[in-house]
Amino acid sequence: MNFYGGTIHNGFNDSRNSFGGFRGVDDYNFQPDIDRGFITRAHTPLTTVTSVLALSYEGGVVMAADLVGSYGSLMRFKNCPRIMRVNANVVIGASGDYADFQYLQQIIKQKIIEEECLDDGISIKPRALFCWLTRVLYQRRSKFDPLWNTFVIAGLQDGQPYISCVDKLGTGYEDKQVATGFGSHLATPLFREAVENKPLPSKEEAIAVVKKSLEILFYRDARSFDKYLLATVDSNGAVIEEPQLIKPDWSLAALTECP
Amino acid sequence: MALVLKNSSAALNQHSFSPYADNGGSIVAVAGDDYVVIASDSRLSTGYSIYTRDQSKLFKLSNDSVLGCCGCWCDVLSLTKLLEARMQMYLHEHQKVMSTPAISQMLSTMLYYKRLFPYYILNILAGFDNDGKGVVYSYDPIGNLEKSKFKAGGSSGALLQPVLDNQLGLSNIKEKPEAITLEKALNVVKDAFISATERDIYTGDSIIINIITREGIREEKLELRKD
Amino acid sequence: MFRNQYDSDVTVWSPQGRLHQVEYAMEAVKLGSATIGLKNKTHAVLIALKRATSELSAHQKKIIPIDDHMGITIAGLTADARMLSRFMRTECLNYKYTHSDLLPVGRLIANVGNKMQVCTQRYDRRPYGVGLLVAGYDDLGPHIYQTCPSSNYFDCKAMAIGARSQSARTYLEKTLNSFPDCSLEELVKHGLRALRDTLPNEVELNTKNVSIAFVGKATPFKILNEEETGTYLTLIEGDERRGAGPSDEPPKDPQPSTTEKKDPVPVVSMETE
Amino acid sequence: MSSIGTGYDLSASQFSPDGRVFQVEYAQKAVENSGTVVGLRGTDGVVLAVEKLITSKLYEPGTNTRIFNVDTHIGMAVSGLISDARQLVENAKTEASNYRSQYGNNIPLKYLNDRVSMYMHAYTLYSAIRPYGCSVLVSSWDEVDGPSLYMMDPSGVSYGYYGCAVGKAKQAAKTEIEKLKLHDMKIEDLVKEAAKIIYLVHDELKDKQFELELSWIGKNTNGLHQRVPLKVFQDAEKYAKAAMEEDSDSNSEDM
Amino acid sequence: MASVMLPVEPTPGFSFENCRRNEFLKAKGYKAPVATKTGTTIVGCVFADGVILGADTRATAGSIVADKECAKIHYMAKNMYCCGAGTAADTEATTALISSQLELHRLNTGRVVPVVTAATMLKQMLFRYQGHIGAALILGGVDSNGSHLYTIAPQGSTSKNPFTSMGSGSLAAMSILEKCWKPNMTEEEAKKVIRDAIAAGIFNDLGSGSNVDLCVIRKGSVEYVKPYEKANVKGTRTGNYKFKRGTTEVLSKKVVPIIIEEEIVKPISSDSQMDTS
Amino acid sequence: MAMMDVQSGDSFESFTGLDANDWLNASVRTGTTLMAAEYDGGVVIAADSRTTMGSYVANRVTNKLYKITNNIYSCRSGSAADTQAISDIVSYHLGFHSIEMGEMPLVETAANIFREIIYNYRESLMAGIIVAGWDNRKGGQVYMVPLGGMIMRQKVAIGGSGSTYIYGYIDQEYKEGMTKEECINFCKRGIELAITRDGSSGGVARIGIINKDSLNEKMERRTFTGDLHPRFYEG
Repeated sequence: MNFYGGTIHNGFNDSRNSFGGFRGVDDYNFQPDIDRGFITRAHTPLTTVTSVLALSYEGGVVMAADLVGSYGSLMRFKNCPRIMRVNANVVIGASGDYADFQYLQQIIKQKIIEEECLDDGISIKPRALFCWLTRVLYQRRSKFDPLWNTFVIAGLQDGQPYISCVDKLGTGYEDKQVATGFGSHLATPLFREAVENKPLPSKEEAIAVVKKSLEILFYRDARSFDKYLLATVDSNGAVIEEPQLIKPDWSLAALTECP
Repeated sequence: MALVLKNSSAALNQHSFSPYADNGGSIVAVAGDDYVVIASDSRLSTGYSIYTRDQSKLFKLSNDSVLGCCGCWCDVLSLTKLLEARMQMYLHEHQKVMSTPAISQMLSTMLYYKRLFPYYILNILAGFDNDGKGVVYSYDPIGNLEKSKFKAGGSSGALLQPVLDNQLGLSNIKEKPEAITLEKALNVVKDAFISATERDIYTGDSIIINIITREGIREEKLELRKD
Repeated sequence: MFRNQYDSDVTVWSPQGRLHQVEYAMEAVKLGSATIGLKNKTHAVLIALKRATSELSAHQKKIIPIDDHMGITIAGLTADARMLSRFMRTECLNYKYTHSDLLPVGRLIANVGNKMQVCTQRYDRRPYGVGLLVAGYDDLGPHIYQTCPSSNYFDCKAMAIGARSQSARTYLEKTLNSFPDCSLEELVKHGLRALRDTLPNEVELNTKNVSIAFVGKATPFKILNEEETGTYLTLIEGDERRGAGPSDEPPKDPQPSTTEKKDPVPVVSMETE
Repeated sequence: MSSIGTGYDLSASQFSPDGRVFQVEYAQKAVENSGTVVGLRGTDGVVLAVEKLITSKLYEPGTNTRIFNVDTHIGMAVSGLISDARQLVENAKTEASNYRSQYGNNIPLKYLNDRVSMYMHAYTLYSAIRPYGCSVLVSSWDEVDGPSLYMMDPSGVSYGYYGCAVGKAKQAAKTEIEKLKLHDMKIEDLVKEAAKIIYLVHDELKDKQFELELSWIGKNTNGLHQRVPLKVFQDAEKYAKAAMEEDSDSNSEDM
Repeated sequence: MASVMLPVEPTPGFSFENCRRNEFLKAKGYKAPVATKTGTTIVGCVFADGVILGADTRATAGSIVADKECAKIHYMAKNMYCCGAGTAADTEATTALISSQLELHRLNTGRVVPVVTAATMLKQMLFRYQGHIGAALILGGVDSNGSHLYTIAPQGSTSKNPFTSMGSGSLAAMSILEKCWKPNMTEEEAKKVIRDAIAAGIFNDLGSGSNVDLCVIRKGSVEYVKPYEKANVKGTRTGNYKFKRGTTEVLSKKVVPIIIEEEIVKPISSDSQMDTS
Repeated sequence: MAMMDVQSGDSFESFTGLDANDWLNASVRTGTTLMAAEYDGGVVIAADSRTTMGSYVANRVTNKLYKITNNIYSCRSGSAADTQAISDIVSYHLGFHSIEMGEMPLVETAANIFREIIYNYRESLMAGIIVAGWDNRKGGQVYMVPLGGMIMRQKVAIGGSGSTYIYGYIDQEYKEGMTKEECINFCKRGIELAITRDGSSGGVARIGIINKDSLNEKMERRTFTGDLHPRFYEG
């Protein structure tokens, strides 16, 4: 069911668009309904970025992602920020194809500028951005031309910590913690230990768990890097800190017998 | 009704893109004369990992109709959103909420609309039929509708259904009680899920049960094994 | 005196810089029966006078629900209103589908305004001959919006449009400052009194010809049934009626008349400010 | 207005014998019926001020605002038919958005001005559509080119300005503007002067109530177009009212 | 007289007679059956006075739990145990085979078998079959020159580390090991780390589940605790599912007598006994 | 070695390395950066310490400098199983051979046994090995035995997937007749540079020094742990 009339680019950042098969609306400003000329075929990811981590804490959320863009096994680009500050209470992180992330980042930026221009005191909430993103990704998936990313949305929804995750098919879910890519294997056990059937950790505890997970990912994920971005969203707004370094412990090397 | 899906993680490896994924989960619905019960497990998984332990697969469509969906979760989200929109349009058009039979027919056509690019979903709709009796409608992914008194489906559908057939369908049992009480239905649903959790790795964490009566919808939760 | 030449097409400016076709379209709003919108801190209320074309026919539907958080009353060509309400319903559904959130009222009104404006600038379309009062509730609180055939729209504290609505507006202007702290019941009573002021002498408010609806923080948009309407009507039984203006003298549209030295004060002026 | 009623002024696609397109002039007349809008460009920014006439006490204070943000770095103040103007704002927003998606940076004001004025001009060529009944001021500021202010009117013609005024008391406002040495005035002073002009030219008798709207963009807002903060707004209003008293006692100049 | 009924005694080791047929079928496009990959979480870590191995107890066939209480820690020798992940049959057979060879080796050398010997024998066997034997092993033991922990991958590569994990739950376990492991831990501390690592696998990996098995190997003593912790308990079911006699209706009855047709008696003479010396 | 290191045979999978589940059915690879360089009096060998299964690091403190005899070591890259098996076999042969000859094993001999095995089984093996050592006949020697099974003596040899990134570095920095310390720093810096660019290499830089003293004592080793790695350009 082709939900958005017109090309994806100007299709969905224009809420006046027609709805599914119900052409109930006459578009009052002419909208070129050009489909993109070239055939849309699933492209394979090239420059890829690895896990995104997000964990809730008392009164807010923390998100972390390293800064490397891998070109296969080559750590080609070492300054690929992939946590984006959407507004005062939403940040969004991405793993997967970095080009697709940049493409969508532009569109989200434009969506936010339009809101700021309206200056009506309403800015998008995390759950709305999450729902919008599931629709965008599902539509691209249905055209067999997916945005090859997994996005993590973190922020405050009506004052409560909010974390959700969408993959390239549009499979979306909300939870108290999320870790994508290798993080889903290596970080999730530590995250679940921190939040499952117990009250939310404090901000310091949550950041400690995230930093320990980043360290373990640095040891065990061959596409990870020891410089990362950390973002927090709580009562003093959405803050993306300056890049920080992981402090690894290689004492293990001496313990391995080398004949 | 086993979801025939090629092993998506293998497909991903060769980086050919597959639009489908199997996110696991199971649904059971039991209808009595004046009640209908529908339950789903709350585990959303992909491959060997658990996305979340706390995802209800029940969607409250109206005060007397609840839809249970599992399978390819991105399709589930899209179908249920579309369904909710269509129901609101019906309300605006006809000034009344859709009855369960009406929803069941609309859902069937919506599924068949995508016959050539199906929603990979196991749908079970629970509600009340036109003469006020509990009813369960179950579907295959392309909209083939079947009306029954009880139905199980999803990743452990094959494990659950025989228990329902025996305990509720009373197959091969000589003296049959005249009706299944709500008590009995709830027990069978819970026990069936406990057994299914033992043997199906995609079922577990907890069950969410909606008990629908004329007074409205009551929700119960039961913890299951987390492994 | 030059009106006849310049009042046939909507694409024709008059020498005084006015669009007569649009001004005439504004007249259509007055043909509709009166309707009132007002709000306090937590709720927005719509009250409408329903007219029956004849004794035999049922009363027309004045209040149309748009979504859980919004509804409208109409004054003027009901068919035009149906088209606009359908557009508003679809927009709200679109937004709910893509954002699983309720469309902020102000944004929808802006879209409706822009959609209506196109018809005031093109030869092949005529303006929408209907005025809407939109009651809605969103993160910014309750709202009452008024839209006009000129495709201008206003964010109001309270408003009344339709036949003889000027007397209602006078009532509202007097009691305006007390509205924010009124209870919902108080608010509805104010609305009913304002509506009653618009009635010609021989007509009385009753459960048949009055329709009440409200929306608020935790209350989805709801149109009261006859019985509920009845209870509110009995509440204002006692108050004496403030005399309504001469029954058939159509009061000025809320927009100011632009005094034109040469031209006699036109019956209707286009709000151009 | 020699050819009123001669039938040559019924559509924008008609010339009158003396070579004028009256529909455009009538449209410009519509602009004069609405509240005064003033734009002042100084050394380090641009101020837009609007005399927004209040026609009924029933309206919320913010209703019918006449100052819009076209993009983060471009402001637009409109006079004339506000519903026409909103259409132009929408068009300008789309232009700015498309520019950024293609070229990746902010649309330069002079380019936006060209695009929108051409768009307005297109409506003055055909009989099936009518010219826009509004004049529009656009303001911007950036590191390299500094402040810029343009005004477009229904004919689609547009010029850059240091100071300009449109609407009801256009002429009175212009005489006030010419008194100012705009070349070396800072944005903080411009705000006060703009408020003063609006208060000065406002005609107490005809349009009883009005609401002043002020916006600015400049070095101090680092290139972001914003409503003037409350404190600055109140100071400007105090300054304007004070200037009004002096003016009324001295009573030297006529209105 | 070998009647056609008697099975021919199969030659020891793998039978390769079907290889040519399999290749032929594969050429025809017939897809060979895939040995179902079973999930598992196995871990091992060295501590002050020995090695501790841990494993979960779930064996899966596809998405169905085949065995809820299976033992994945195999006896190799008195001073050595080996956890197996991958195809259950392969781990079972491989560890049993090498265990028997280690016993022969112990008898031949008369000394405690070094752990590295077992590792070498395992790796050379797996290398020979180029990974077709799907056994991923963690070998832990204590011998005369200390405690050792080896990881052996199906292709035959080995690595020797102070802690390690294998199986589909290995990443979940590894995150706990990387977080909590310290050199020279006491036995109690090490047991807790192993228990937490296996639990991480059990709860986060769908391929692993049920209980935590644990095996502590010290110099000269072994403590194999099965189960060390029942991490999961089956939900108690409220209904009772015993059917009283007569629940199933007997629809019809038919009795068929057994007819004896012929009886043959064959005496066994006593003189044909085995030659004894 | 011109061709892209084919060690990432399942190139597509590790090429994108995106899919977090690829480790489930990946074989164990030593992604690896190897270096060996002659200096005045012996040879220095160096390697990183990362073994991967797909893009999962199976072992972050691997020892890739594999002892063949006291004075000869092999640096392994490619399939972990293949290189371990081959090195064990060569070690067995050389042990046997040196007893027969009654003298210390020659580096050249070891290199040729490697070549023999890798060349004859080239279809079913994936091993890129650098053989380095010291003997009293030719002193410090480095032999390169890449995948195809060719053999080449070199003054400085690099191998593994990380080597592609340090060709420029060694071409510029290698000087003949370096002192022991100079050669150690040369190799250490090479490994560190490769680690920061190659995802399949990481962990610590393990260094080995083989010279005439290695005959009777254990080979001198140094380990440069990750946290001391300098930070290079990270644009």
